[in-house]
Amino acid sequence: MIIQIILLVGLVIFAGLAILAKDLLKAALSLAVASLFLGIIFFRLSAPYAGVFEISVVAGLITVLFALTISLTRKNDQVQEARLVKIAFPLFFILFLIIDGLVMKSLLLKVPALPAGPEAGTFGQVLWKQRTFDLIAQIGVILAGVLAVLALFRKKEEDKDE
Amino acid sequence: MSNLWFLYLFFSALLIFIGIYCLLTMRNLIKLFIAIEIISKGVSLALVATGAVQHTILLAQSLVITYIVVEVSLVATALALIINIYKKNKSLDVRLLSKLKG
Amino acid sequence: MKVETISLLTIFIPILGSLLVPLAGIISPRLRSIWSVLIGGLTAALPLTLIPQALKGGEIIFSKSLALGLDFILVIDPLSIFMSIVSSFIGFLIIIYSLGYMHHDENQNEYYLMVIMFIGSMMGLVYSANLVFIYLFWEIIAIACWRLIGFYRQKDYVLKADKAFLMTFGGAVVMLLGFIIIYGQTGTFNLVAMRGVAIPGSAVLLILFGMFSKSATVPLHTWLPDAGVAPTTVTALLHAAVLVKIGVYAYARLFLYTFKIPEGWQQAIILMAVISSLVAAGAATVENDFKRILAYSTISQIGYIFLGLSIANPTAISGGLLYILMHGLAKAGLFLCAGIVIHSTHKRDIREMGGLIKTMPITAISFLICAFSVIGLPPLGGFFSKLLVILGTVQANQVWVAALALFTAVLTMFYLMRVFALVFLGDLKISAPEKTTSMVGVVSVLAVLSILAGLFIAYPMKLVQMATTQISWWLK
Amino acid sequence: MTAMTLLWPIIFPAAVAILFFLIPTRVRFVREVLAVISSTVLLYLGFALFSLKELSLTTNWLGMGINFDLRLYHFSAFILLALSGFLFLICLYSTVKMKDHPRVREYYGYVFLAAAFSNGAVLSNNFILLIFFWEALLITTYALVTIGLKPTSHRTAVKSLIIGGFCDFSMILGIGLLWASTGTLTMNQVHVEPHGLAVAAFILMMIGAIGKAGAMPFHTWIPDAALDAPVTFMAFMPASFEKLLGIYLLARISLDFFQLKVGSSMAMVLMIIGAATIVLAVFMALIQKDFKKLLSFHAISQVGYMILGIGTAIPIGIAGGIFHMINHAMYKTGLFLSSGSVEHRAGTTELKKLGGLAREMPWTAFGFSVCALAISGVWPLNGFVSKEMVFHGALETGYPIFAIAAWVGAIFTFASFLKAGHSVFFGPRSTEIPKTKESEAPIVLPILILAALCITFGVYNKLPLQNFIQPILSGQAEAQGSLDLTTHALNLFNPVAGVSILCLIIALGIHFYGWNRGGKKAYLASEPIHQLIGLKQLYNLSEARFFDLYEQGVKFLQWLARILFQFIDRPIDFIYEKVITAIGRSLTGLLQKAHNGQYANYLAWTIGGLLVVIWIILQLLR
Amino acid sequence: MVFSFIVIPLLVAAIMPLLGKISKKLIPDVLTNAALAFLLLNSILLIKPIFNQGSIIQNISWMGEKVNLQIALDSFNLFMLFTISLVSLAISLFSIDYLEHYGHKANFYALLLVMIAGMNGLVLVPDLFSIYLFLEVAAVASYALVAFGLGYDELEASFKYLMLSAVASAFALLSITIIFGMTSSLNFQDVARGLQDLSARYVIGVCLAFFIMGFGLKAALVPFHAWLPDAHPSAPAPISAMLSGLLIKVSGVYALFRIIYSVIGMTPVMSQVLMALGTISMVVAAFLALGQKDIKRMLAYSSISQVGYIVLGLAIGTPLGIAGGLFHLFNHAVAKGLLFLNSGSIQHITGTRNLEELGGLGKRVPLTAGTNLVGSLSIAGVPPLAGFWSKLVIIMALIQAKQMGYALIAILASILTLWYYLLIQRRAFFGQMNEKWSHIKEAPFWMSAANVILALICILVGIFFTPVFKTWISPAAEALARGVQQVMMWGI
Repeated sequence: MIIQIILLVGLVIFAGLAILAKDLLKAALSLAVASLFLGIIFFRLSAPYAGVFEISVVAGLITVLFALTISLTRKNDQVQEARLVKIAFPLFFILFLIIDGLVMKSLLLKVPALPAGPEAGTFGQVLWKQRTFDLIAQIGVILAGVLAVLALFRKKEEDKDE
Repeated sequence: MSNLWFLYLFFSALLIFIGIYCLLTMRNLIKLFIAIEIISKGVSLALVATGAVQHTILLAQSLVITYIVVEVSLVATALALIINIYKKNKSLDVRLLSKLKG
Repeated sequence: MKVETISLLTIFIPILGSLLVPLAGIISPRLRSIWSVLIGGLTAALPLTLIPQALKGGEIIFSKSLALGLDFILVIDPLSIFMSIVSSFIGFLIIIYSLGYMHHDENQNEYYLMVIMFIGSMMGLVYSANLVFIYLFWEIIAIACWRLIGFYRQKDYVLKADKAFLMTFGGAVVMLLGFIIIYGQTGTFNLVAMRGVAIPGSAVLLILFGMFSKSATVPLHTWLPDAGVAPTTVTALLHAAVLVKIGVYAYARLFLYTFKIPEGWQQAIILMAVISSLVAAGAATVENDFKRILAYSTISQIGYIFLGLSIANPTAISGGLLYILMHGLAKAGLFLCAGIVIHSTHKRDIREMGGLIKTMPITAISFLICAFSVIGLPPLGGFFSKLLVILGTVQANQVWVAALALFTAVLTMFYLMRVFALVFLGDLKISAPEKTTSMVGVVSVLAVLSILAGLFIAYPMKLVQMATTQISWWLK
Repeated sequence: MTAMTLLWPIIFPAAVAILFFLIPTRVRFVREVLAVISSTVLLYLGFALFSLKELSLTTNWLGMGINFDLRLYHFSAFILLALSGFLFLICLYSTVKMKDHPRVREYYGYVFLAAAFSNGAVLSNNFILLIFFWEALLITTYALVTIGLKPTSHRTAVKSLIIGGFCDFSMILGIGLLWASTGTLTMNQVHVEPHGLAVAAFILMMIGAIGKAGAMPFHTWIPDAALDAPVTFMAFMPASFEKLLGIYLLARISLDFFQLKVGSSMAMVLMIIGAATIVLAVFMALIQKDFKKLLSFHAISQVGYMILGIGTAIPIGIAGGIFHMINHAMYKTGLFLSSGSVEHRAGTTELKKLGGLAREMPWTAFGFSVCALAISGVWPLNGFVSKEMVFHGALETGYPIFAIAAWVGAIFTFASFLKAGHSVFFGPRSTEIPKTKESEAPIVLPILILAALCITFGVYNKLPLQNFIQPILSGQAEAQGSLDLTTHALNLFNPVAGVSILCLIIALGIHFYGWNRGGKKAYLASEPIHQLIGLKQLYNLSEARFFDLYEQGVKFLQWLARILFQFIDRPIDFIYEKVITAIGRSLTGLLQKAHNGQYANYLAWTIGGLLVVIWIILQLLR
Repeated sequence: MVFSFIVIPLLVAAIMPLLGKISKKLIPDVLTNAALAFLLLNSILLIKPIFNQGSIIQNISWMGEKVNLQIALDSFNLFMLFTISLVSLAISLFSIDYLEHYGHKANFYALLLVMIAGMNGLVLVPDLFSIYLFLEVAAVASYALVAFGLGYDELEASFKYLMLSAVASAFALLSITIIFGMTSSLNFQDVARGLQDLSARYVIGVCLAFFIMGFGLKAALVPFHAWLPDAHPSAPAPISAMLSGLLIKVSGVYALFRIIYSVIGMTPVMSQVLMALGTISMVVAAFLALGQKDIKRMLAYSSISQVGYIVLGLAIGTPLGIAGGLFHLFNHAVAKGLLFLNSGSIQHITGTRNLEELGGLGKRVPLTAGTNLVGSLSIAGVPPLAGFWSKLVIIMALIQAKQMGYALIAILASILTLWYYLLIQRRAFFGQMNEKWSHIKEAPFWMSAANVILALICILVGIFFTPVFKTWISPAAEALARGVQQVMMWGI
């Protein structure tokens, strides 16, 4: 149980680092490590497929995309972040920590939940049988993403600029 | 059983807070998008945790996988947008993006 | 032909006919004017065939049910027949007049479309006995008004048109809220079913907003003088004949025919009516723009009609209804004379005109006759209506109100004579010939009608008598 | 002689009037002949109806108690006869006087239209019908005054219209009050005790009557009309028709409708107005430089006598008042017609320019002098008889002040006519006007007829008193037995007659004193009075129209209109034009500034909105 | 058959880029319009079965064996389908000419079809998580479409739109997970049954707050509206018409009220909160629209204001209120779609959207002016046109529910609405002819055709509002008003 908590704390720390880091590459890397932690947590929650996906896709693919974008916008991306913001972050964080703790403790016993029966079937069945609609939606999303990128990167000279 | 659930919800709330704090204060476009990523991590954590706690883990996993796919396409579109904005503005500062006013 | 079909024809011929006007306009302007005169004439002729039905008294209800209690109901009783005759007849005269007046203006297609649509929806409003359809025709008229006032398309003219549209639409929408409050209370929009129902003060206040904005009574009147920027035929149509009569008709139809309004409100309306006519008369004395003076005088005369109807005893009601006819004729005459004068001298300020009686004798004389009818001097029709309203007011022992109304009558006499003297007498500044014979013809017809209405008062009075007894059967 | 004949005196003149409008101006001779013939027909009709005594016609007209009913009884028959008589004389007179007037076509039309309306007013027995004909006269008066074609004649026409309108509107209010209190509109059924609301009704009806008759506060248009309107109009309306109608109505009000009590408050009001009119008008008349203006002021002052007479509420006084009405109509028309013939020949009515016309215009001079003596109340003539009756009535009321006022009036009336007669006819021949000869017969004849009537009504006063005035008073309940008016009518040997003769002598003295001081020039005879310290300023003020109710009224109306316009109409418009648009614009501006395009700002709203919604929901759920 | 609503657009969208290579212009146009026409026809054909059966649950079999793929169709989402297909057909007709100068038609049509597929999916699916998914599909497609012009404004607007709705949908998903946690199922029926037994007022309240924020931002209610005034004006005209006309209604209003009515059940608290939100956005947006210089930005604010009306209508809770809200949703979709297409033709004719430069176009381009007038008066609620009836029903419902205050504010807001629509008329069409535009000619055929079709719909619905109301609106309102019981009885 303790390990779970340690992993969760690690996840939160690296997420914090991701937004505080001055250099973008460092931020992207800490983001990747954070998603690594998350993957491990998923494994421990006996959600292996989710963990694999998390690590491979989120830690891998998205981080690569980030790195690509950062390199493309390397030349003059020095945007001075306000220093005050960086300093104030821990304060707000601790404050939120306390509020969040209180809210979660007060809601602890209140939220009733229906006792769910043991889950039948394998993951494949669940994915394919019960959630087939989501698959169609996924096709839609992927198609939308691809078309979006195509549209956004279409060559300029064909259409006169507005 | 359900207090475990709130532990995970506690941590995902923390992640979401970090994301929103970054969105509200940071100025770099990519930093902002990283914040969005952090928020979606928090949400996927909550999703899986709920599944685990309620013994509907298989269903939760399929949900998370779909969610990640959605997230990928969102990242693709957003980064394409950011690159285009960069080509136009030659800068990643979000404060420059305030021409449409009133 | 059954009475219902006649009244349905009176409503739908002009509305559908107006849609064909642009088509006729594209083919040839001549065809368009023939078409509009034909439609106008037909609309004027049809209600006349209903007079025997009106003289029989009683009412015929025609209803066709639609969704949600919004069914299309027509009530054909002496009041609606009387109103439809008055408005369609004067509207028809104005169409003939505008053939000459608008001869060389552009976008005449839209003009005739809107005028005939205006008269058509006025017919619809007059016959309909469902609150929502009264509102529906009320707003179609507002649209037609907006397009007509902004006819000349100059920047500030359109501004004035928008102002008029917004004020009348605002008042009407608030009135609609009043209607719906009544709907909330009684569960139906059907006036015939709701006869004798007492309605709360709040509904009365809201409905009054609509009526006062449409009939330009003081608090909501400022759009009417500004609407003087429209061509004179439109101002004639608006001020004299039709538009301002809507609010007054709605008052008669709602607060006399159907609902019982709380006592305090009746007294309040009486006071507002008198104050409005006094203030408007005052403003008319000070103004110098020809059409603005006549507009303010309309507001003042409308105050009288409201006074008559709100006193709600048979003498006052018949006085009020008669007033609608007499004022319609006389004020249309005044406006159309103003139209001839402005059309030939291209001046709006009366101080720049003078001595026009030498070049325009007929216009001058008809202006004088119509002015006398508005003032209420005997041989002319106006006298009887003003007399009955005053007598009714005194009968309802509102002596001070009657005294104030008479004082306003003296003020009316003063400013109308001032206008006549400044425009037609004195030395001739601009020698302007009397423009087209059709315009002068219409004006003299209106003047003669005022005289005949005065001399043969018994016939219109009979019709008005039937309408009054029909309205106020439960008042006693 | 069925009831329908009652319609004749209204429809026949109206039809003739329309005929006149149709005859084109070029056709000369036909118009004059038609006028004379139709007026004789009307005169005959008057006599025929007078002999009928009682006739009435009732038909439904507008419902609600308003029906078209006419009623002929001795009083209205007598007035009808008088009206047709004067119409005949004036038509005869104007055949020549108005021959080459540019708007002669409309003149005759309006004259006959006015005759129709006045006959209608006299005959009508329903208040609404009465007010219908009564107010219709406004338009004919307005039109006839504009026929004067002087530059200011339209202004005077409007003045007469507005004053007449004001009086008639107050009369409508009075009728309304009467209708409300008695419930019926037929005039012969209305008998009301004058207290509470009825007093207001009486006052308002009285304003209507004296407004038409031309008594004090509402008289100001008559002197202006004297110069602006044609002289035939002056003879026609202010001199005869309006006086007859006005006093007819006043008499009916105080006799039929309200039964005035002696010394009651309303009677006092009438007497005060009468006395004031006599004195003030006669003082104004005295100093006039123009012959017609002098006569017009006298027309106003003589009305005072009639009102005073009726105001006394004593049978002798009322009879005097009514008798004075008919007498005054006769000699005043005569005087106006003679001034018209002088103007016809001499071309001007300026007293300064005229002088010594008696030799060239003997008949006019004779007619003028008879009528002048009559108006001043010289012994054998009708003026004397009716004035004596009024004096008796005034004394019997117990308030001598009114009688004194009447006498003062008599003095100055005689003084001013001495001045007028002396300067126009009898003084030295003036050099400014060329040699003239007597006016044509149709002009002189009416003057002579009127003079003859003055004499006959004076000497054989039993004739008018017995069959005209007596029946009117017979209705009076408290008339003591057989009212022997006529017995002491002409006897001189009583104190009242003595005082009036004394007044005449004083007037002679004043005239000759003024004549001498003015260096033998008759028209300056009134100068000493004019220059008196107190009076001088008053005269200058009244010349400047300060006392003119109409001018002050117009100023008040304009001031009120400006107030209403500036302080009620414009602010309302200001609210719509400026205030609402300004509010709208400022609110929009505020909200627009909030949208500054920053992403962080929008996200903050979203999160803020979420927290607020959560907080509200939790509050509402608790 | 019902499933085709999602599959056909996706299929056509998938093959569109390939076809795009073959013929730049013709095939994409024809294919898209044919697909959308088919969908419209399909939705009309479904009225009969829905009318008598009440609702259809279709389990689709995939290559033989049964797949647990439930599509629930009752008159409410049929009404939504009909609105979507009708307006999107008109928009695609419009974009035949409009996209001449954009060139890359295939890509545009593909994205458009994906968006329509997303919306249809969202409307049809009876599952909470799938609603979120299809919402994302439509959203991603709309981000790309808003930025389609690749100009500076487009990119800025699209970026802000993306970032805001990403946060919003994250919150929506959070509340879905919490409900999933409580009822351990995502299907409407099971969740509805589960929530009936649970007594967790506060947690559901918080979940609903998250839903209001998530879907409220999609529906552009006032505190969450900020992205819309930037996104709609800069998007190409057909897309801003699609966004304003359909997307904010489907992914915002439909999703929110479907969940509230059919899953959780409307409570008085919810009704008060939503009515307040609706009224605030109605008034604030109306004032904002007054001060605008750019036509499309003014129309965008007017959309926010009219959505306020719809939310106010639906939030009353009585069947009449819901009917009013839905009727206004339909009228606004048609009329606002028309107005945005119209602004597109103005831009195509004159090249500018700034009201200051425009003037008196009425003379030269009567068709565009006429259709704009019809659209504006319909939204302003001026009688003979459709908008009036829906506002009337809303106010009737408000009065019946004893909400005098809201009714009065609704009335005053409609005066404001007319004020700024008259502003457009005065500046653009009705006033004096600006000499710069003396030689402009009417918009191309397809653009005017689309305008005229939508204008005719406005007029005809206005005149024959009873048949429209009886066949479309009141069954949909009944379906929604029965709320949770309706969902429970699906398919039985």
